[in-house]
Amino acid sequence: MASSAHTSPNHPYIPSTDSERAEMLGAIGVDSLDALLEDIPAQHRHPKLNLAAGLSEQELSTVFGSIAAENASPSSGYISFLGAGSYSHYIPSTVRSILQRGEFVTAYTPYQPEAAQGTLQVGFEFQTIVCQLTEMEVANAGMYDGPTAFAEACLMAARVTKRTKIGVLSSTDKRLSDTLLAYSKYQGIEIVEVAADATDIPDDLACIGIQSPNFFGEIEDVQRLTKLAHDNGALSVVHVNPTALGMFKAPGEFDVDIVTAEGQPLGVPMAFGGPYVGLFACKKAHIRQMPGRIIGRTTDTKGRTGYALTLQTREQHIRRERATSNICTSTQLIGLMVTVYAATLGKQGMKDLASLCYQKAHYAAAEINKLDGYSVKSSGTFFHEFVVTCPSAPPKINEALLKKKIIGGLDISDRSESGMLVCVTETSSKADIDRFVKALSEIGVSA
Amino acid sequence: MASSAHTSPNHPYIPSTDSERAEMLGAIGVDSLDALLEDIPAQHRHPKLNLAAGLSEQELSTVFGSIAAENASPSSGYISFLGAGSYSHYIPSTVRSILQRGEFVTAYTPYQPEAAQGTLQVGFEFQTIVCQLTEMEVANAGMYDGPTAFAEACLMAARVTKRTKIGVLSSTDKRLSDTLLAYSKYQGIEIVEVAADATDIPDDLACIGIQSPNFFGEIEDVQRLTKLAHDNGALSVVHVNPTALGMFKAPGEFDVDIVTAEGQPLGVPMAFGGPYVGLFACKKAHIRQMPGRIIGRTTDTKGRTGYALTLQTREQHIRRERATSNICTSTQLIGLMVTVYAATLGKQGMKDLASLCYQKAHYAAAEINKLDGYSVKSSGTFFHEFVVTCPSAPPKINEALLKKKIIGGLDISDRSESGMLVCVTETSSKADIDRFVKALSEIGVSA
Amino acid sequence: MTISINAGGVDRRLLMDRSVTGRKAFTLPASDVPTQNLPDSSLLRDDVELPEVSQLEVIRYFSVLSQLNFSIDTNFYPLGSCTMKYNPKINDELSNLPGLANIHPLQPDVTVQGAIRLLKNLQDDLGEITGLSGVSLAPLAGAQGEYAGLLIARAYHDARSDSARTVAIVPDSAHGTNPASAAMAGLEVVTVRSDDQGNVDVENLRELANSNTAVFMLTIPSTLGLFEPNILEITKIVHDAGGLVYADGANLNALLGVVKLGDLGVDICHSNLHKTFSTPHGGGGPGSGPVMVTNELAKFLPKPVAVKTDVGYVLATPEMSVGSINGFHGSFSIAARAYAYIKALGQEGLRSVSENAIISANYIQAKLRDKYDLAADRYCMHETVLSAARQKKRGVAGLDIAKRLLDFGIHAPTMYFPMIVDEALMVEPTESESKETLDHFIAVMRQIDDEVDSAPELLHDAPHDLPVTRLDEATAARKPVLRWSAEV
Amino acid sequence: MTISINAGGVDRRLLMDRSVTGRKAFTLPASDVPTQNLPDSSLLRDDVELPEVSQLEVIRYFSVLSQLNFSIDTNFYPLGSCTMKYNPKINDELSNLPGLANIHPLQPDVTVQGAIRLLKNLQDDLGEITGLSGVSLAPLAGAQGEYAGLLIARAYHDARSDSARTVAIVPDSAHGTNPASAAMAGLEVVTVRSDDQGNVDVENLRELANSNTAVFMLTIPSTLGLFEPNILEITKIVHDAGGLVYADGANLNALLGVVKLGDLGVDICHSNLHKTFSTPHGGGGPGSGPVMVTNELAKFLPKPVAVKTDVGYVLATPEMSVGSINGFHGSFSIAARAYAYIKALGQEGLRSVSENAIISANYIQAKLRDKYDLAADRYCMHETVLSAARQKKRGVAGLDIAKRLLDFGIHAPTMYFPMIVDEALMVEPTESESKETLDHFIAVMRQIDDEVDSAPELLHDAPHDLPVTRLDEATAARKPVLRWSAEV
Ligand SMILES: Cc1ncc(COP(=O)(O)O)c(C=O)c1O
Ligand SMILES: Cc1ncc(COP(=O)(O)O)c(C=O)c1O
Repeated sequence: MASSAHTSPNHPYIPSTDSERAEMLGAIGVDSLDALLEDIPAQHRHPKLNLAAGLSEQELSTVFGSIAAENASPSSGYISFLGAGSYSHYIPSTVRSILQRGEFVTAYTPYQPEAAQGTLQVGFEFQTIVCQLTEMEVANAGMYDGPTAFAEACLMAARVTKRTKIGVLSSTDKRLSDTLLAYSKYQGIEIVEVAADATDIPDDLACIGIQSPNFFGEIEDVQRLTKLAHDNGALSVVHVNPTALGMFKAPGEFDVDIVTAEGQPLGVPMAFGGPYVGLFACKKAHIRQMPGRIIGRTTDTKGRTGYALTLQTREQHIRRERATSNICTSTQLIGLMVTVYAATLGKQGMKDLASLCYQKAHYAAAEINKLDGYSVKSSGTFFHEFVVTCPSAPPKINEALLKKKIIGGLDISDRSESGMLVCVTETSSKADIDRFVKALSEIGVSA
Repeated sequence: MASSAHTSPNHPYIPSTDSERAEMLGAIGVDSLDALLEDIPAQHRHPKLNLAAGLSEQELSTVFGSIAAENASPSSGYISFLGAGSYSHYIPSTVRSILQRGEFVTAYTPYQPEAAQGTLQVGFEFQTIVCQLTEMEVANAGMYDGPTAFAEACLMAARVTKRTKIGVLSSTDKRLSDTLLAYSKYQGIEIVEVAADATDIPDDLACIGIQSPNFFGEIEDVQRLTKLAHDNGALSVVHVNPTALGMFKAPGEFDVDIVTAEGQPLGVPMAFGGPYVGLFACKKAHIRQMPGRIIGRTTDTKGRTGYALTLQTREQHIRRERATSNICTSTQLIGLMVTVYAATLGKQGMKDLASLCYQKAHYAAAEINKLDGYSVKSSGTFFHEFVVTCPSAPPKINEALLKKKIIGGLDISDRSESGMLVCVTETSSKADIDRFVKALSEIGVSA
Repeated sequence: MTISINAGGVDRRLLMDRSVTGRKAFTLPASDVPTQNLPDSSLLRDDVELPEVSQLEVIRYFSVLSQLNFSIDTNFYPLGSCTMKYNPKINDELSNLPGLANIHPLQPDVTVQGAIRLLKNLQDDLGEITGLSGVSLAPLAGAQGEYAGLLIARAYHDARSDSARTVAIVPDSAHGTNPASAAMAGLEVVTVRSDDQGNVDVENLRELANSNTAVFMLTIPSTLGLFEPNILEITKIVHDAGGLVYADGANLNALLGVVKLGDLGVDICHSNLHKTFSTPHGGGGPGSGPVMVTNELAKFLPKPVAVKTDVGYVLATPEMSVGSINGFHGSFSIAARAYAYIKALGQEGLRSVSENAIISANYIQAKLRDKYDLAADRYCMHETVLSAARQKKRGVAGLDIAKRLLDFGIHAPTMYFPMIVDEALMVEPTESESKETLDHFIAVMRQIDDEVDSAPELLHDAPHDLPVTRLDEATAARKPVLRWSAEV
Repeated sequence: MTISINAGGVDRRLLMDRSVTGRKAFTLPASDVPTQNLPDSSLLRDDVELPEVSQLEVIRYFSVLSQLNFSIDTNFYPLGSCTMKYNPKINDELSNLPGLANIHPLQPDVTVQGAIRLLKNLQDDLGEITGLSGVSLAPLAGAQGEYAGLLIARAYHDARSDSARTVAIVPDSAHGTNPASAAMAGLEVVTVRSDDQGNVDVENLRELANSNTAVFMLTIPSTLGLFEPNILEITKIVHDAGGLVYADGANLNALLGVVKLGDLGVDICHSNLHKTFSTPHGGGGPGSGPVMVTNELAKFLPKPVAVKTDVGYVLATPEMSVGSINGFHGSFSIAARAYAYIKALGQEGLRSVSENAIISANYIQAKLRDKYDLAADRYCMHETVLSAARQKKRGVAGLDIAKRLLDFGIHAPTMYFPMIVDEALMVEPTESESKETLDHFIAVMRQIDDEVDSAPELLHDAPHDLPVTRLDEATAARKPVLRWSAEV
């Protein structure tokens, strides 16, 4: 029960030594730590913590080495064809290099702009890049991830239109609609499904939420659906894949009101699902209903350009229960990765990348489509993901693939019969694709 | 033959575009690059370069991935007991973290001290740390590596004593004496061997060069040998292992004149042999005969403390053919690694590290000594390296070990019959050692 | 502290201002597959307007920008409520191991046993530390942890058909995310007063707690850096009224091994891994805000929860889960860092963290109390809330003091929060700063107090030597410029 | 360009000044083996006096120090003869792959096939680029490459029993390492004059070359940034006298795909991987200075040389090798970076490097020649040597101009070298800087020339805003303080 403050061995993360602690306690005017803890019910003070003893850094590295070794990844010889919201892309060295700069990594949210111009200017660049990719007027400095960005966009549409019914296209990833559900559950919002080929929607919708490329990898007719929404007084909320924007028309061209995206494909490791960053852009008219942090350009008392958080009156720390969102800590550092990524690839790189993904995925689809028993189910144009209808249950096929060190596509038989959602990016070589196709053909109906 | 300056596709490392190049050529007043190359014999201009086409970063990563995969290392499951001048030690994260700072990595030699106080202050810290480890009065900012430091130390002894015969202890690593040979070959220097138990040396020696722990891992009687040298008007040059200095008496305690060491054990990856850094310290009296860069403390015009290269009149860029060494580019960045390493381990860490190496090596030696056919050949005190006399030819044993993913000790049968030089550091767990011992016992005479 | 190495100021032009047609920083590999047909050209885009710069320009631009920041790695950063402690470098490294960074969130469980095991172990450790054994690592930040916790509270009441409970009682000292999260959860926010000691006004609470009470949200220690002495009574009042007690654990850095929230009657809490557990703040995220609940509430946790079964580790969805609050499984690589932190410190080390954090904060408080008012005149926990009320009377605002600190290479404390304290300056030194650094801060704060009288203009115009002086935030908000454009 | 974020200056105290007994930044694992007997205590040391600081202090101390440097990553750095070009980040990464960083130099060849293959491929590429196919990567820097090359020259003459050749002829414009290396190789240094065009005075050379001539050391392009127009005549003169031609290839950045040294009659050369081949300078090393020789001389190369055999790649010792010039196999991880650089650029890219380097240097020269004298009034190669003679007459030295540049965030050119040029300022922009950066430099240099008349004190007192003003180097050398001590 006794305090260990005076006797604990020094730890590399804790500089104070026994004698310094004693000196400080003396200055405080107490002779033990416990004197400072009197507000804490005595019977609950200093509970036993059933945790292991601390490890040295070398031991810690060994522990993590084993953990990492229990996972199958490219470095352990696996190839993978999973997508569905998280994508394998080559990350340029510039991204990792800049990400190592402690001045970015270990700073807080830029509440003191004079001491955070680095973070702020990068955030402004991020907003610019999001606008450029989407061709939208304004963007915020990032959301938690793609699905929360989509959910908040739909809620924002409800605020803007003052309507409480949200339409979501039926071809949308369940991860988007599920998050929307969890985000809207107690806000009196009703969510309705809208068919992709709908020509008619209820006239009380706040928005149509559209994913394009959709969950199945296909490009939706955003232009038509946006017009349909607008004709019915609803907004159009479009969730895009930013890599596809290197090739396909941007939502901004179609008068879309709010655009969201998962930023992960832009230079962020898959990392078992996070952290990622949600991209969020909208029309300038709706700016004051935007959730999230926003960085603005201004001048200092000497007339020099500088950047600062702005429109903070939307935010929780000022507006509290009437804020546009509860977001506080967001995803600034992931935004940095996206920014460095986009700056590195640049105009030509984003174009080349999208083209490469498209070419490889279409090659893979064509080869798989030739196989007995397999067919590619595609009604329109897909980008780098497509649905394969398999000759037997996708989980069985995946199990067989795994034995060959291949992580197959996602089992989506709940949404498409015997369906497997396959993704191919620039990180798959032709040899990888051929290996996958060969394995599929060997497995075939036998799985 | 035509210049490709105007048509080459842009490369990420080269910013100028075709139109910028044209503009610059215009400003220069020529209409093609070739006009600038007229001094070059025309028949030899623009030769064919038989090299492959450039690779994208992603392709380059793949190429290097294959190269790295062809090497056996701990990450491919191998354990190793090699030492003999390059040592496996755990490198703290602080070292790698600081080493990523571009301001250190991409700066030049600090010729403009006002713009290089970072590099310079680190160098001053490095000199301090070398002095502290060795207990010597002064140190330079680093040499190419341990062997060149040793060679230059012996040559310095010749300059100081104005003698031309250099004695080297017979227990010294051939890598030291070979380098000394290559360094002294045309300088009228004669190298003679001195027995470790010599009680008498020629009276015209410039120095006795001593390695301690010696090539066989044992501590030499530096005190006695130094006295012997001094009694004969020679200097004592001692090459140490800096890790051992966490435990064993420092050469400074024995009135040694010049101390050198391979700095690699202090936080520098083995990296197949380099780059490393040579540590070099000596008595203050000999300071103006020291080779290499030296950093000194001084003040600026406002009285503030600052650091600058000093005693440059010893150096090639001033003294030219009369310089104390030809060193120009040295090993500043490796010196940074050593400095961060020593600062991280600190007083207690260096002590604990030496003790851990000692304990593990002695455990391994004791276990091996128990095996049939193997014996540890040790006359005195060893630190973390020792000689095992094997029951069959060490290369045969090593070949058998390799099949078990064990890289055995160094074959030194040329210097010790059936001898294998084994090194054990803190990076070997007891399990690794036991695996090694078990493998040796299984191999035994059968190899 | 760092210093200028350039006159004439930094070149603040944006990437687009530096862009030159045809320049590039990267090349994609050529395609190695046969050429495929392109889709209808009406779908295709001409060009994406993005910067065209060289690779060196990318590196130099961002490297130079980074130097304009204060950060833990370069500055003392006593920002209250934010726990700006040392972010161990090894944790960044380990979380970037290829076997952790390059795994897809939808890989079959058998291929990610290490990853799920890590999550399970971290859940267990957080459960042990807080005394609340149901843990989900899904929330992506503290605010999302709050929201998840409130969803759980609502689901709990719903499951008991007690759905009329639509009120969240929140102290006036609460962080803004508390009421904002409550509103998202469809709860009406009712404020409970703090008393003059900074404690919850128990009588006021007693009046407010009733059959409408869904949850009482308490920050422990409070945003005043104080431990609530009536905590046991408070949790009883709420429970007696049928409500649940939610603890905002953003300040958990004070409590490791000192007290367990679960022992105090807390039902639900969140913790910020990016505060107490040392994961880097990144200039504003990413974070991770795990939610911890009692055993009874565990079935409502958001998905996924890592579970150990006979066939190995799996990611499971709790029986009555409140669902998916984001795309995948939370901030995995942040969780990995936090796990590394806990393993490195162990039980002894974690306790030492809190003890030292508490001593450091009280030391600063003791050494400054003659010059600055205290929000509450008692021992604090891991942070002390000063008030610049006295200085304000002498003509200098808390803001001026905060800005002046920047001139000394010290980041400003949290200003004007909690809102109930006049001219609040919330100082959290953390355990990872040395006594020497604290003494330096104390000396500077005392000097600044002198300057209030001797050189007030130094404070009014501060900061002086930073990349910018004070910014015109009003114009920024009135005429927002939020992106580069050719004209700006 | 970076800027101050702190008033009051940087805390320049050394680590030992920050040391507190008992503090630590690292813990070693506990021993897992049975306790062993310690040696005789007379051998043992009490304590090593080393800093005792926390881990955060280590990170903060060095991070802040780093910001005091100019570097390629943060500044334009036109330091002549040093080729301060972009150091690609990918090269650092690749050279740190565990399979390259964690291999022991004495591992059996079969376990390091990748590493030896890399060395062999790099040897081949360097041979192709220079037209000299015998390559050893052993030398650890340019100066060691020179020394190795001179050893080879001596070994060659010795092998022919022509040992009376003990003279190295060296131009007056040569870098200091040339005569210093020659002296180490026991050669007498005889200087050949440069003519008024900056070329080797051919007649003077003809007089000096004779049966004592071991080697003629020529820097190509010269340290004046000029290509020697009489190169074919020169190599013939030396060969006719029975000597060998050594080319200092530190300036190879001008010649990639432009001309091969071997084609010009060069017998031996070295190249600095840390210049032309983009490996980082590291604040003064590590470097790598491969030596390249004709086929005939290959048997004398220092060991080791990577060779491909039937049984795989091996490290071999050439037949008549001059021996071991250092501990192991040279700077392996620097070689790895250089190899990555060559692979990334390929034949087209490498040629483009030199072409662009040449254009950039000539552009600067053309834009400054009306304000600054030129060392030689002709087109330069990859660098231009200006002279501040005109400014000197107006009261301002080359040094002042160099220091003033620092105020603009531009690193100074190489000053007072080559020695034969009055007030030399040697400017090497490299191919990796944009035209925009060159234009900025040009504008600043022109402004400085204005300041010579309008504000000379700005130049005399420069730099103004760096961490220190000019340092008292005389006292530093007279009373050297080379290490921390309790008193200093
Ligand atoms: C007391 C308190 N609660 C909640 C939060 C919100 O946490 P987050 O920023 O991770 O959303 C914070 C963060 O500043 C806080 O200080
Ligand atoms: C022309 C010339 N030769 C030789 C050298 C020596 O190379 P290093 O510094 O790598 O020893 C240099 C380096 O500055 C140089 O510029």
